[in-house]
Amino acid sequence: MTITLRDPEVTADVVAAHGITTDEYEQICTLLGRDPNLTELGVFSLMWSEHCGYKHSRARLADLPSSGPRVLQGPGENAGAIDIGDGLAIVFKMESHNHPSAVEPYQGAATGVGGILRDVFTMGARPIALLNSLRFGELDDPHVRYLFRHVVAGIGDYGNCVGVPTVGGEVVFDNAYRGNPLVNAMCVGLLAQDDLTRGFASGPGNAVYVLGASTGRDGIHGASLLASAELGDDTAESRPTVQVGDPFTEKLLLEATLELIGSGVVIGIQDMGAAGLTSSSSEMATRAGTGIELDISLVPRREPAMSAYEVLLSESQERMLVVADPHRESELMTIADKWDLPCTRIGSVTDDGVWRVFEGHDEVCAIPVEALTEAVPKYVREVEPPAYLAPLHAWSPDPGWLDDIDPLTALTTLIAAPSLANKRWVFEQYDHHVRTATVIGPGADAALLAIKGTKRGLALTIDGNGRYVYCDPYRGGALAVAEAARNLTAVGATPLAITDCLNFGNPEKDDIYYQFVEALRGVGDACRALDTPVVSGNVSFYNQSSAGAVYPTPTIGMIGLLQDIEKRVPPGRAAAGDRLLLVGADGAHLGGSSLLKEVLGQVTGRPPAVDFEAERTSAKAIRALNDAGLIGSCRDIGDGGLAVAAAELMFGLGADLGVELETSDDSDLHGVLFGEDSARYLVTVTDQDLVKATQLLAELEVMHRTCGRVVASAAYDIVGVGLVDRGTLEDLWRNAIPNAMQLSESNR
Amino acid sequence: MSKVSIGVVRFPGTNCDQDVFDAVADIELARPVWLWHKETNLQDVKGVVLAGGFSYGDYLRAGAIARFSPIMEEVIRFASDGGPVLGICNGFQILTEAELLPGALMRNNRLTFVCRPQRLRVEARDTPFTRRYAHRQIVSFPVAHAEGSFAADASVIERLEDEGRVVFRYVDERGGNGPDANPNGSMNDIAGVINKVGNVLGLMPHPDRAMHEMVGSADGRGIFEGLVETAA
Amino acid sequence: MTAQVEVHIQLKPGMLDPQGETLENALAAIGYQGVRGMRVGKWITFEIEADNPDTVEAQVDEMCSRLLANPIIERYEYQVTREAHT
Amino acid sequence: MTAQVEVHIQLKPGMLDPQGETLENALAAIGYQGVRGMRVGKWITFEIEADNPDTVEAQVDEMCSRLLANPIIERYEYQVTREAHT
Ligand SMILES: Nc1ncnc2c1ncn2[C@@H]1O[C@H](COP(=O)(O)OP(=O)(O)O)[C@@H](O)[C@H]1O
Ligand SMILES: [Mg+2]
Repeated sequence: MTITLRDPEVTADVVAAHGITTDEYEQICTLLGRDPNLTELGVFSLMWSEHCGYKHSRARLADLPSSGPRVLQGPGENAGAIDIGDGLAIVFKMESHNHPSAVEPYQGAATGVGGILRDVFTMGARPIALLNSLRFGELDDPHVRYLFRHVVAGIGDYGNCVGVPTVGGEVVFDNAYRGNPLVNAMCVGLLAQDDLTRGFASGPGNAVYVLGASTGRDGIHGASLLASAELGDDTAESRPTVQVGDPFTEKLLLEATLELIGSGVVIGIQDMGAAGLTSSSSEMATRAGTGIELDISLVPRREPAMSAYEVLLSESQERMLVVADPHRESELMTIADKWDLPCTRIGSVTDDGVWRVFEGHDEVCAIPVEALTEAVPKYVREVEPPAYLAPLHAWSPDPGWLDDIDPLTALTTLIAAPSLANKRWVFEQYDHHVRTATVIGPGADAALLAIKGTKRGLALTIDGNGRYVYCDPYRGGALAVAEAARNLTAVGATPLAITDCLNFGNPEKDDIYYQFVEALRGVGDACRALDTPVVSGNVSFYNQSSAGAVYPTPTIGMIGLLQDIEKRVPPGRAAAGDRLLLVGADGAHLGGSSLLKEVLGQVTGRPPAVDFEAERTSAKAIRALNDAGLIGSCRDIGDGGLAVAAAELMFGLGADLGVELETSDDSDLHGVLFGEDSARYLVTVTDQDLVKATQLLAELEVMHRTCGRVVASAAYDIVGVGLVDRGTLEDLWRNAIPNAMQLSESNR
Repeated sequence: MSKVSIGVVRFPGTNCDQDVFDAVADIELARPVWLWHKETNLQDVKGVVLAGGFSYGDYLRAGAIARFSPIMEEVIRFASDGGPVLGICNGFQILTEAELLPGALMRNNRLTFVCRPQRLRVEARDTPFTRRYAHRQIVSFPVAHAEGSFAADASVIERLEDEGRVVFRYVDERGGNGPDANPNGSMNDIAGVINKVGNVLGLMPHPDRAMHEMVGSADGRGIFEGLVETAA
Repeated sequence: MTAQVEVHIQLKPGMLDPQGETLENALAAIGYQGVRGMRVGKWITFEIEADNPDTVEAQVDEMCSRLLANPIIERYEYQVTREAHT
Repeated sequence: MTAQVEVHIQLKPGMLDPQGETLENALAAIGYQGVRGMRVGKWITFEIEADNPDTVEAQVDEMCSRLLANPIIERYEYQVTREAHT
């Protein structure tokens, strides 16, 4: 679809082409007291788009728990902030760049990282870590390989250049994402609480500046069309809007912003993300309860003959909007010059609550600020469970249905499935050491960073399981939070708070809306139960292609704290003779499992229910064992169940070691090995400590059993079932992705 | 006794500046001093480190643009007066572009960025930077770069080898020359070289990221200790 | 038949070229003022052995659009020079 | 006077070009056999405003040898096209 930018006439077709309904158009006219002109219409279309305005999600998001004693800043700002003691705060947020990455994977992913970095440093925090959550179709498709290769390169090149370590993430391959990959990036920053800065355009008379890159035609209509519409066959047409990232300028912008904030010159600052100048200026005025006046003829441009419409809606990257006292302009300019960044005064803060735009002497827009930000329509509806769920939930296999599945074959299949295999191919392309604080990098359950100048450690993870959410939205939402909490617990940390990225299909469809509402309810309940408020997040709808919607995929980014980093659970500390201890009950639950998907090719059944009480006690038990110095190594039990956790644990040990896994005799073999029941961990303890450990667990009333040992022969042995050579298993695990990626490359 | 000041150069896009600053500060007798690329005065430092990162975004070729910064004229003068200069990663790239070191650092043969722990063999310990190490000691410093493949004309490589100027060589986990040793396709597995006089060292791996066991290795201290000792 | 092929690839007009922009600024800083509109693209050269001279151009075009260039953000041009049999 | 400049940069013959090699293999894998000797170089274009037309070439040559190319590994060629006064 094309919009003729020169046509000043706002016809019904033009309105429709902007994705504005007739009702919405009427509301706009009421708010303005007149018809909008074309530029104003474009502004509304973006600000009222799902991506900027959250019209389908805002009402529901309000139900998420977002407060707590540690919350310094909840949702609504550029990022959330958490108190970690010692006068320090952690600022963090997650963003999606799904549609831009589908169109141009390298630049789409790179600019996604750029955007989330800016969200964090605009708060005055220095970014200290990046994580990412990725979903693609299966790797046998050359186009999927193309997307995967370039998304990973784009993420890596951007973060590497800016100098922020990428310390963790996840990648899942499933054909549900074939036509619409998910690319979610999370950034974590650190600052002294006193430096926390917000996006406020306060103080009428203060001046408004653009700092950073010049403005081109990049991403015009990026936010509304790319993020708020389904990907159809005509995506080729939206191609010229692709934004190109410039991580070098971002690095300068980062340093200049922190220096400006440190100098006290800045009154308010915000990066220009989706809908660029328009959203940043109107949001800043809304927060401060002011108005704003801009002269866009002053905005430095990269291209000739840009219209007001284009300048206002451009999504050129690496730009910030700064509000400062004009009397301190020379200080501002000195810092901008130091970092070789253009900084230009383009307007001022007013007191009339109007967002007013001039082009030279001509007024091109005059819209009440709140009409853009607060008056966005909010859609809520009640919907029934979709029909597809009932058969999944009724699934109950015949007894003996797995008799033909050899456990060792199932294990090797699981280990070699790209979703479960080693992700070194990915994270070796990410600098995960820069800033020299990475104590546990990618490859473990969670990453752990030293907070320099303190004894503390900050644990980070990102998790989600779209297949679970598809099979049971409520449980799936809750399980994502529980799994993230388990990841942090497994390195010895206590979970503090989350950010989320809610990736769903078209919310105007009832099935999708139901998935969204229920998944959110699951996330909310889990966050309440596990005491991890939601301090920031992002909603990404319309993730669908001609093949249908993606699995509903809320991804959870969680941070946790370790008071004394010396007390971390290091990956891979165990010796021959150490005992394997299963903390939690034996597994039994195979609904929605990896075994079903990767071995049997089925997506059915219900994922396990989350027992919040059990999650809390098992996590408490791990921390108690760790405080008592009893844990050698630890893995949480997730995808692929105990059998896969034991293999991963083994791969972390010295190359000459193996494991012996004892199943329990009375229950079903496949359930014990591959069941994905929640609230469970696999730990090693030394032989001498075994009694102490089991006593402690008994006191805490946590189910547990010894389930094997670490052995001096390099094999994976399921006692009474058979064994497989460790080298063979490890090669499968390590090489699954590299081997798949050796296949031919293409540019499509 | 007064501390030895060591300059840490910051170009636009340098991103291991703080890491190097901290590493120098970690050496008892040393005092790190920031040197901004626009400056034309080395503030009487006794040694200079060019830190890693992406000066000017690595645009065109890594190190190509930074080499023309005002501060580089002073660094070149300092080096020709015999002052110790250490270039790590992007710093190494800048030193080759400035022709203080021979050869060039080309794109990794695998064409992707590579970040991993890396073993190295200390091939020359008669340099100011490596005297803390044992002969042929195997050390572990992480690598993190996209353009680290050392290349030069065959005659140059031959001369470097003959003159014992290959200071670090990539080795595999077992300390050998197996197929996994070389992360980037460098000729002769070269990880670091020194100039003829012996006061300018460049290497791709990061000793600044190997200062504490907690982050995986403390093997990098020796280089900074050597630098400070020489500068004193 | 062997043909010599040269391909030129550049970001589409209007697309930000951070590399070109940074270089232009760097050149000005080291004394080369007056440089404008710098774009950094790729220049790919190769030989192609083709049975049928008539289809070489079409084949090269396809190679460009499928692999050598990224048509979403780049434009390309190519030249095919046929050589006498060697 | 404004001149249009085009610079072509390529690795020196004999220097390994892993990018060219990888592309060549990728092309073969998707069915374009018969491609040989692929080299991936740079193509830089810009305008230059010069007071003295006679020195433009020398200036461009200097820019190439000092910054745009690295003579240790690369060779370059350039073309300067003068434009009529605008
Ligand atoms: N996209 C990615 N970016 C960085 N690290 C990743 C990525 N994907 C996976 N990893 C790392 O690989 C390890 C294994 O990931 P995953 O299989 O999701 O672990 P788990 O099941 O324990 O959550 C983790 O340490 C994770 O951080
Ligand atoms: Mg996971």
